[in-house]
Amino acid sequence: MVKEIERVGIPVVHMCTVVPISLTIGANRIIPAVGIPYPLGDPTLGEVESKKIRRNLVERALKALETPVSGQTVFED
Amino acid sequence: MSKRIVHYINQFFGGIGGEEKADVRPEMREGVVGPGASLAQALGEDYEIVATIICGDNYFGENIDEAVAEIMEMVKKYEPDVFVAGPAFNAGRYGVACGTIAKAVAEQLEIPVLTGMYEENPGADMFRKDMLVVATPNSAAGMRKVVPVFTTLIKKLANGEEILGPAEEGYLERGIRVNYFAEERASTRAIEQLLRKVKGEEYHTDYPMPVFDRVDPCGAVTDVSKIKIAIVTSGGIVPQGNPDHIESSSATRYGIYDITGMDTMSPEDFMTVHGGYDRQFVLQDPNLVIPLDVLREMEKEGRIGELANYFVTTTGTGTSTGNAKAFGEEFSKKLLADGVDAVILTST
Amino acid sequence: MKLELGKIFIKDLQFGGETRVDGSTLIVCKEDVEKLVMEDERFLKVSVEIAKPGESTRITPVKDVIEPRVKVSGNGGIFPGVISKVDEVGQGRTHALVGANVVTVGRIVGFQEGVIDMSGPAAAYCPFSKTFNLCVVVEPREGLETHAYEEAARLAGLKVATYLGKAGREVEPDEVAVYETKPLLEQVALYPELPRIGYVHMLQSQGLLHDTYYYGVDAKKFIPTFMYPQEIMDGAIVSGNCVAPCDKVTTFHHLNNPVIEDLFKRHGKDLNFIGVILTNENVFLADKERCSDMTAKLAEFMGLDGVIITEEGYGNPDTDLMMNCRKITRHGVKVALITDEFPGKDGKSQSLADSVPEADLLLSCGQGNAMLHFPAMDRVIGMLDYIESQIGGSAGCIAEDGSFDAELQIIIASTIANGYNHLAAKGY
Amino acid sequence: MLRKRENILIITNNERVAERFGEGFQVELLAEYGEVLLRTRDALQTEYRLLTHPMSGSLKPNQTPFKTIILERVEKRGALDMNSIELIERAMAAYHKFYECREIPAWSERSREDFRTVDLSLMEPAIERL
Repeated sequence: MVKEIERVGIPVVHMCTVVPISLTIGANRIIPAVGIPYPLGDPTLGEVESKKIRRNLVERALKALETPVSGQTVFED
Repeated sequence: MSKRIVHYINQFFGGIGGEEKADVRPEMREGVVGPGASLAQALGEDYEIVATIICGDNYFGENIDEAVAEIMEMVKKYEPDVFVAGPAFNAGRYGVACGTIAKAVAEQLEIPVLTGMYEENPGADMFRKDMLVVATPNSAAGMRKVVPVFTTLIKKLANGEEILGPAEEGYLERGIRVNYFAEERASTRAIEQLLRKVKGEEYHTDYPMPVFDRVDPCGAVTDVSKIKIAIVTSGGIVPQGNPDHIESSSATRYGIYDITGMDTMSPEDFMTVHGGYDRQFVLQDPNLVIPLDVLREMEKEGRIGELANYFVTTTGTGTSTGNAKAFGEEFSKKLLADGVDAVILTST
Repeated sequence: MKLELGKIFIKDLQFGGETRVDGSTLIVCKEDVEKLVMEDERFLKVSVEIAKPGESTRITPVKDVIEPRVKVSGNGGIFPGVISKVDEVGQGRTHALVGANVVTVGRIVGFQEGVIDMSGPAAAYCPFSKTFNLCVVVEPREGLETHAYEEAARLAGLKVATYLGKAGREVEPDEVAVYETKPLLEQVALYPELPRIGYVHMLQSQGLLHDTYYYGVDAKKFIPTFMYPQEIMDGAIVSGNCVAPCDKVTTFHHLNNPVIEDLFKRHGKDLNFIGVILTNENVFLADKERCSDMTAKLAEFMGLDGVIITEEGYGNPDTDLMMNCRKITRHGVKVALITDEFPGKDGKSQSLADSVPEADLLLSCGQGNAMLHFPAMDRVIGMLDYIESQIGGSAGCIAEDGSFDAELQIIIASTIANGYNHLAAKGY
Repeated sequence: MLRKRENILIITNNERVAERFGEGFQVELLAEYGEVLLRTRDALQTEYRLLTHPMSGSLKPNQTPFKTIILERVEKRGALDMNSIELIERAMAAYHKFYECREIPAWSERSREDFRTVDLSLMEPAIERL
């Protein structure tokens, strides 16, 4: 799906846990997420902490959207 | 008695009209219409195109269930020996319609079916595993070239004869692994091919590994505080009750769901159907997949310009690349039309 | 290392008073064979039967197939470390009774052993449908532990094959093939202009019914090593496994490894066959990483330009196959893989349990999920009691007359993944 | 590599594996082959990695009723082992593919015991080295 969205000219940031899969499906801006059963947050740390993590991840995603890339790029912390 | 064929074509090939007529409902005409004429001529007198069904591509695409049901009734009446759809060449919606209706006919009426498409038609990847899809050039100018391919296959299907490989018959490989006895044993062939590889010559593998195409990255967004962002997910988040019956794996559908006025993804409203992970955490807090809570905050703070008032969702696990591609192509148009500037795609 | 392999072509098999080769007929003293097997007290009973090509005969459940060979001159004896004492083999002269085989038959565990049909549609898929088979049907004493019984059956076949092989010692072979491999530096210097090719031979090594032995050593206990190809022709490797019948590498297939044979056919002509790297297929992922690192290191160290890799079994070994492929490729050596396929009922699923992009040259040995009808046969050697539960069979698949429908998987060595057969699969 | 025993998790539906190693290790005994794969997948997605291949044994998933998989807890939480995740996904795909060919037959108790023996024999050398 990511390729089709980018083909019409809309940039995509892919937030995902399994980065190699993201690479094979052709995402160009990739944010590694926390874990498979909870990609954006960590409920085992409590709701407040979990949301903080999520906010931080989304912040990074927005920054990735603002960053020019020339090919597949994984934005580590 | 001659063998009976029912032919499916779209409004354009049916002579009704172009894009402006793409919403016409299915209609049936006795005998041959449009491209059927060249098929009928090549097939000769032992074969007869008894009826032609014409349907607008948009009507089909927007009313799949009704369209399939209506067309199925028409096909049934004629008890054909073979059902032929298209060829659709490079027309995407037409290709998907041909594949969808042919698949339904094959499954429900157990009649052999045949269609044709250009390899890059999105319908090709969606349906090549399910039926014979003749490989066609990318425009109707190539019709003459594919007529003999169609007629040979129609005859074989009508008579239950053996279908040979894709290279011999001219269809798109279905990905079915079929045994045969090779002239040389595998060890001999391996040495031959390895020596070619070592010398830098062209070599042939018996089993191609999946290949992935790439798309050049889009340019960066200059300022996220001025743009409209939409959320797309493959994490299987759906409204409680899963109204559109999105599958827990190998999805054939996607959904678009409204989030107007919501500040957070409430577990009372949303659930996940994704079959690829332990669902307990996301069932308690769907924001873990759709970060609506923080995006709303950011919207209010002015960190982002605007959040689209819906999210797009499907299940990623086991979903064929053909389906994923077709979903993407379809909803991307909506995103574009709604003025979405960037997408956050989340996966588990 | 230089081995002369004298091939005595056997075109008939008969019972008689004394075991000997008479022209192209192998005459076997049945009593001697029975006595030899019953020396092992773990057996309750043995019966010895002959199966010939074209007969309406079905052999099942089959454990192993072994070609009789004898060491005529040179160091050591056949099956070193197992039947003969541990000693390096591969030098001198060896005679083989080509066209005759020992087939061990009997229930080891209730599922893994396969079928050989001597005629009919299944015969086209099995190399042993075309050979003269001395079938040794064994039955264990009550309560014999599975590991012990597996070992007893394995040894019985090897012993009988060794005994038969001796009949060829004094016989003038119909054909003599000479195989020579020099020590690495000399071998490389011999054909400096030809591409240097090696063979990475993966041995099944996971546990009971999944083991292979090299000079008597359980393959899971060694680390990858270099082997002269001649060693294998004297029985340095014996099979102790019945993974799935179709991709079982029998001891016959080790003695007659097709990759080694075919590499020698072009040795000195358009390639320089340097030697064999032996490796294994273990359960532990860390072992897989370690052993594939080492095969890659050896391939580089030997200065190879290309290697052929073969595996045994489906699933877990596919991971070893792919790791070997990836790492060897990354060491700058070109790779060709040989394997069989299991694409599921409709033939449309992924054929392998693992894949890497480096695996861009793979030769197919056919797919094992294809269905085949097995007509009733006049005679059954062994028993049909287990057909439904044998791999490739299914509940209710067998009719009263003994005919059944099953996947190709049930036929011994039908899709063997070392490239021995002509069966292949292609995309439709 | 030094492994801590308390970090090892054995997921199995083979009673004999549980009997044999239940004392020294944490063992989860489940009923079905498919459950072993599913439980393993969930464990890998949180805090474990694979030590043994999920398709160990080369018996296809519709050919043996028993499966044992050994995992190890990763020290750093959330550090997913991608290799493990890929392997378990492939194993589950293969499981479904072969089940379509034929379901697992109703084996006699004698055959089931054989399968337990083979599964145990695959794991013994592995576990003894832990």
